[in-house]
Amino acid sequence: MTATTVSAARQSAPGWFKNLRMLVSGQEGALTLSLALLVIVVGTANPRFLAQQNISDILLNSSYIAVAAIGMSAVIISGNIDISVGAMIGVLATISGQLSIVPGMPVWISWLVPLIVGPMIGAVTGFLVAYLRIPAIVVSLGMMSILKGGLILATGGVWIYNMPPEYKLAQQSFLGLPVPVYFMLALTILAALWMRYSPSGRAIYAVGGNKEAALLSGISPRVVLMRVFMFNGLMVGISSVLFATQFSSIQSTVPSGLELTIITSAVVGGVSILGGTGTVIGATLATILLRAIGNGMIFINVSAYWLQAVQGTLILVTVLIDLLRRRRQAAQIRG
Amino acid sequence: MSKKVFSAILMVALALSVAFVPAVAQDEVRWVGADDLPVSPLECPEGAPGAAMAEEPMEEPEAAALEYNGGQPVGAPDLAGQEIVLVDVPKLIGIGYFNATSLGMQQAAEELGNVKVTTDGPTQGDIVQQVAFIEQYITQGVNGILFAANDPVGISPVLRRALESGIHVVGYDANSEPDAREWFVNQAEFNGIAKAKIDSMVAEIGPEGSFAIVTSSFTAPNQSRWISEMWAYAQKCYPDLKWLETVESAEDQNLAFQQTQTLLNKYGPDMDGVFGMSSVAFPGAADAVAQAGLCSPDDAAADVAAPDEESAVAIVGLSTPNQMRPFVENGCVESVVLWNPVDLGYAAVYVMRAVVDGTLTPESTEVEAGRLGKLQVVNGSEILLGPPFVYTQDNIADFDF
Amino acid sequence: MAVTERPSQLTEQSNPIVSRLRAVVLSKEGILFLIMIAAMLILSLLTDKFLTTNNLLNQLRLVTEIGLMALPMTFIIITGGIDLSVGSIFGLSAIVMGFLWQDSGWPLELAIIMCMVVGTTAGFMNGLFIVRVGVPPLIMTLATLALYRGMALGVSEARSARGFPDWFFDLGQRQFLGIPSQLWILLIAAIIAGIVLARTPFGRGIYAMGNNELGARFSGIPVRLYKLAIYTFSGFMAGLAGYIFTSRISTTRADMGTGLELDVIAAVVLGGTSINGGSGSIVGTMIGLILIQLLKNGLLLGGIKGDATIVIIGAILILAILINNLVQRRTGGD
Amino acid sequence: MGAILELENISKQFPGVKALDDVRFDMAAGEVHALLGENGAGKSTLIKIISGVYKQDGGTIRLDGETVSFNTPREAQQRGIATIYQELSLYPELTVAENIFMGHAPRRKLGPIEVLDWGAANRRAQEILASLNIHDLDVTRKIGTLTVGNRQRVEIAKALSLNARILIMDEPTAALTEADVERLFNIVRLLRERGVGIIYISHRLHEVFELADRVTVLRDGQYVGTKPVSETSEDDLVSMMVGRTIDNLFPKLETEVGKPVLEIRSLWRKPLTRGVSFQLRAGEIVGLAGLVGSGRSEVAQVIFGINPAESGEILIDGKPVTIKHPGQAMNHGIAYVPEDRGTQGLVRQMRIRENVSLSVLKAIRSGLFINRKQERSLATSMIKQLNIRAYSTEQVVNKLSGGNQQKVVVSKWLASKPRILIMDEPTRGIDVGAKAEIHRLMSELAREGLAVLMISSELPEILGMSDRILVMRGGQVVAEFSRQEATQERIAAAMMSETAGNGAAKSETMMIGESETA
Repeated sequence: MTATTVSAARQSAPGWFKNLRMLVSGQEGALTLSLALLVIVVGTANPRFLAQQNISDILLNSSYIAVAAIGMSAVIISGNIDISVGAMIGVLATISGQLSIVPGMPVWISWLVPLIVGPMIGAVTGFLVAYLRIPAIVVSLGMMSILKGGLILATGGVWIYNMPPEYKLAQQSFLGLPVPVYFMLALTILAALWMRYSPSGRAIYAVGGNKEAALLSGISPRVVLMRVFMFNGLMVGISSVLFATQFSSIQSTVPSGLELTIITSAVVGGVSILGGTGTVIGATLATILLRAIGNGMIFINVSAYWLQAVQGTLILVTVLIDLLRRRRQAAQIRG
Repeated sequence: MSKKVFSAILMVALALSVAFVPAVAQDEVRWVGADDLPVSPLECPEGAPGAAMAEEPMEEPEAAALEYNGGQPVGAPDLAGQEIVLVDVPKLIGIGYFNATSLGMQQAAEELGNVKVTTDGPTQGDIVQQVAFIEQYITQGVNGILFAANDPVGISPVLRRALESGIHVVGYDANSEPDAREWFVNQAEFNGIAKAKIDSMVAEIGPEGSFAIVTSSFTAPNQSRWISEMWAYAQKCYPDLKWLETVESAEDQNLAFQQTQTLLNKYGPDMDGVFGMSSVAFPGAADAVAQAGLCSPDDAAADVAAPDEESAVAIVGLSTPNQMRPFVENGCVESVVLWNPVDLGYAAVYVMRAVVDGTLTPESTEVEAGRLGKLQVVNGSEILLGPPFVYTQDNIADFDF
Repeated sequence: MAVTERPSQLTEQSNPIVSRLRAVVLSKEGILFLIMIAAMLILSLLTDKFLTTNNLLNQLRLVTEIGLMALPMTFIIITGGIDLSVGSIFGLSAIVMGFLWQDSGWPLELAIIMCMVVGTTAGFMNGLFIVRVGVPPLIMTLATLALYRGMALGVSEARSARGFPDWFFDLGQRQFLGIPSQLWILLIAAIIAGIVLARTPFGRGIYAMGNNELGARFSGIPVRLYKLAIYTFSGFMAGLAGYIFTSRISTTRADMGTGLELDVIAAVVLGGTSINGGSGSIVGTMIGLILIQLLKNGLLLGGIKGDATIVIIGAILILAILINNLVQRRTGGD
Repeated sequence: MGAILELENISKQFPGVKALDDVRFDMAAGEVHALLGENGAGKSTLIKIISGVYKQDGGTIRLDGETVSFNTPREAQQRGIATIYQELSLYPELTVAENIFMGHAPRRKLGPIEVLDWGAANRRAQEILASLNIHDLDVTRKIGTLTVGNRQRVEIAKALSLNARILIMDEPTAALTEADVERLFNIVRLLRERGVGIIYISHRLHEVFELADRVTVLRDGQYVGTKPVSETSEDDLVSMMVGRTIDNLFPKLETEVGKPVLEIRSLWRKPLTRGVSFQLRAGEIVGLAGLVGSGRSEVAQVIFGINPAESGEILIDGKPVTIKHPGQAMNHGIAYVPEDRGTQGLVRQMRIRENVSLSVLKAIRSGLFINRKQERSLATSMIKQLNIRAYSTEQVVNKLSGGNQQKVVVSKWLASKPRILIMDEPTRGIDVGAKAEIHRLMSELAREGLAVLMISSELPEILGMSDRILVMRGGQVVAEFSRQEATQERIAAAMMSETAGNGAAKSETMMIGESETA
């Protein structure tokens, strides 16, 4: 079989080289290339696109979505989906903001609480999915309703303002880049390492890829699913803090369609909706790519009315390119 | 084979229909985000470049002369002086603006003592859901419905059904077709708001400045109406204003923030001002300008990084005081245009009471509205709240909604 | 986990009628029906305005569009696919209809036909990419969710179409034989879809594909053709729903039907169709659809406000599936 | 003697079924102990109890003389019991090394936290594979890109990485090519020398004789007996398994061979159908032999229209026809019983009735609808005709044994009343009794005038059933033998003739149970 020769060739190459090649040939490589292409095309048409401020803004505005997309990737890799994330971000941001305006409350508490409540909501979802075996799409559909309605019930939609200046984490900068960007980078790297190098992270792929096999090799899918949904809750919690601390006021309603943006990021990032494959690095790159598309289209004066259609087409094209790339790879394997 | 032919036909059909549609309406100039309804720009202020040209007498809408054109409920019980139960179905619940109108309604109900009013509606500004809500309340059997329409045409059938069931219907904030309700409390006419906004913008950036618009969505009726009127008014009075572009931001503060940042990056110093068209878009846009350090230098804003006058970006828009308070207080935003929504809700309940009591009839020319005094009937079946209100640093502390 | 919507003959020997009845009651649809009856009883205790013919018919009128789109969605989900773009197709076809008539001066009758043609084509495009290129349905329709909505916006330049002649509203706002006109369409469509799914070779093929697509293909079932058909059908129904909707609301705009796909999916999933494919029924979908709407209506009439209603409906969605799961496991499906 | 594993009085009850009743079993270190029995005899249940998936209702398990009780598979693994299931428990998207070490990868300290050390894992994976004389497997490759044989080696390496002392192999050769089978046997022998005890389950009796030291037979959940392999014979084992003697495993009937019904001419579809031509005549059974990967199933699937031909001709009754999809093939009277019954042959979640009628839905319509009465009577008659052991037409196929599932697949295609029947590995993984029944059926069908094309990896089956034998290699038909000409050696040589020139060494890999021939 050709397999033997391929493997022999691979074995002779040094490890770093192999890794490099895998990086370029993989989904991450394809996304990076698309991003580069976009930057070149838009940058040539309108050099202001390349201004440091604009690049920094694109990254800043990708951050909270990317962080949530990390959690979503884990959920999708485990073979599930969570469409309540948008509502969760709304709820957690409101909780965080409400706490910050309580007199005498230390600021760190209002940052921390969403990171605790998020996993708690995730645990409820996870319990329903893992132990009571209700499909995740149903649970999260229900959860979305509950959170959305509950939020309005609780707040009446009153905006929160007058947060103390030190609360506004996301408005800080460090070495010329906004703080959320560091969160995005750090969490992407940490999550990538966790999912690759820890038993608990690796188990997510196992459960998503072959549940029966996972069970037989001593992995408890239930525990893994609980963990995945709680991890997702944590990421959403962090995302909501970035979301809440960005502004002078907090809109205490659920931003509509946010869950679709997050799911799209994860899926375009190469996370297979069938579970078992994908990386968070891809998801983060996809988030940045999608944001850059949204931003770049304004720079090159795409007709405002057709903007959405152009974006939709670009998403479709990205997905198709990836699909063809995968198919070519599969064909190569078959020889 | 037949499958291929069939699919080919389908493709061609789709292409044809999509291609045919926008064929018209291209010749008539219309700013991005504006609707296609007729406009009636108000007169230019003194000293505006266009003021001289507008010498011939304007065709003022003959408001008072117009016949009453509202609808009437069928067989509504006579409840004059008795307790009535009202439901208020705003465009959506959970935003500051409609919280404020709702507050005003409660105040009026308390003053009157014989009105019970609850606010309920969809969580998104969606006509479909709003219609469903109204259907439910017709079935539940309230005495009166107060509404702010997500779509003037879309809401009309269900309101007509309410009238047929003997329920009184009064609109506020966003109108329906006239015959689908009895009265509409008009907070400020579109052309009035448009004038106030353009005038405020010109005051900051001058009659030859350039600006972009951040709207919530192109399909939001009020906002597209305003953009239309603003365009018409600016064409008439400030023809040298440079209109850059309109972007959408959904009802999402974060998106408004992002889109404004993109505009700032795209135009740099070539953009002098930004309109925030909704109570969500405005604070988002203001935040983007503030965080970019581009607030106009202001005497009161010692803590704000003040760039030179050249690169500063003015922000003008409609919003509620609470949402804009931080920006007005630090001087980043000089003025916020809005009527007082508390008063709007307040007036709507008084109008409804007057209709039920029989003191407001098609023949009336004015109506008594508690602390607001007498309000004028205009345009046949509308009641005018008054001119728009401008919040500034001096008075914003007095309002909490 | 077997294909539902039929009384099983497993225990036929004991007492045919009793065991048959038992099987019907304990089927997914049976349980759901019981939940619906229970909900209706409780709601009618809350308010006497709820359980009236007028109210119920009116409520059904409101969900006709969702119901129409839920029919093909049931087929699609049974095959293990999904169509997230229905809300956007709905918006696109309605707006094309409106503007062909209003701006391009087409006769309204022709514009109505084009409304369905556009919907069908949009669905066909979904199907074509899914079948020919092999794009997973979720990804394909996620992309066209944005694309079709964007096209609607571009075509209309965000303006709305309005001022239709009076006859146009016959379907959406009037009654026919004492029942809201559009309900007849839903009723007929549901019966046809139900029979097609349960009784025809096509329907059997849909179930077989959902359980084992390769196995179905090896059995000579034209898997690709069927898939293409259901996504096209989905587009057609979205177009039809767009027309009915415009007739009911009397105007349309590019953003109409945003988020509708989730309502459609909720009805299908609540109706017992497995999101993993392989099982489900039209009867279930219809019960799911009605259950959600009656809850919304009844709770509101009972004096519970909209935001609390959303919370309760979310909880009931989870609970209903949970109860059904438990019952099905107890009665030994597997 | 030093039994490392002893089971006594094991019983296990499932709802409605007594799966195991008072069964015992024991094994010594360094022993290969075969476990035999028809499907449904309780073998799977027994190994699942040993490996901790199920818990026995009664009886004791002793490991090294100490009574143990496992609550999870993991506990059994920790005590050195590893299992290789028939359906391999691997993750296609993960690499070889990751699969081997899933759940117990080497870790390393990274400051205060412990992380998985993939470097070490890759090295250790390579070492383990090397210890099994496997040197050509890249441990960083994804499992999904490997052949079945390589996947199985990964499974074995995984077991060894757990320091398994007892290795359970459930039908390990069912999906292997002959060469892979031989490599597997070598590995098993290697392990035996190292003192690993191996429980070996297979339906291929000759493997038992080649490999095992002792054999235990189960029947209907009951313990039948344990014998040293040297003291038993195939007939003996078969009668222990079935409880009666099977007089003829290959009941070939003499038939009148009629006119050619199917002829294919230089059929191409790359990569594995390269100019194939042959004829199939009414009443004859043609055996199609070849190694796995030689293109046998591929040709069948081209004929059946699953992957339509790129060029070439298909003639039915001498007339050229186009076959672009299975529906067209079926219209021409072709039926294809596929190789993999789980994924290709059946819709296992559906009922017998629904599976049987799946290929004839259009034929049993009344008007637009499926005629249920007709559908049910069709299923009933098939159950009777093929002797399918099921309590009702409404039974879900998943719950049937492998042999009965296979009969459902066959009955589905018989229902379509084919004139040309292609059977791809018709008896793979089913027990002796069912095997004989399927063979008899095949013979009877041929006598009724059907043309049968039988693809098989078991040479005894090919030799025992075929009127004519075609041999494929590299996507081409390379040899044809009549029933009289054919011998194991000649067929095997043709299958591998590329290498046949330079080595009798290879023919050793073809040790295929001669004694099974009737």
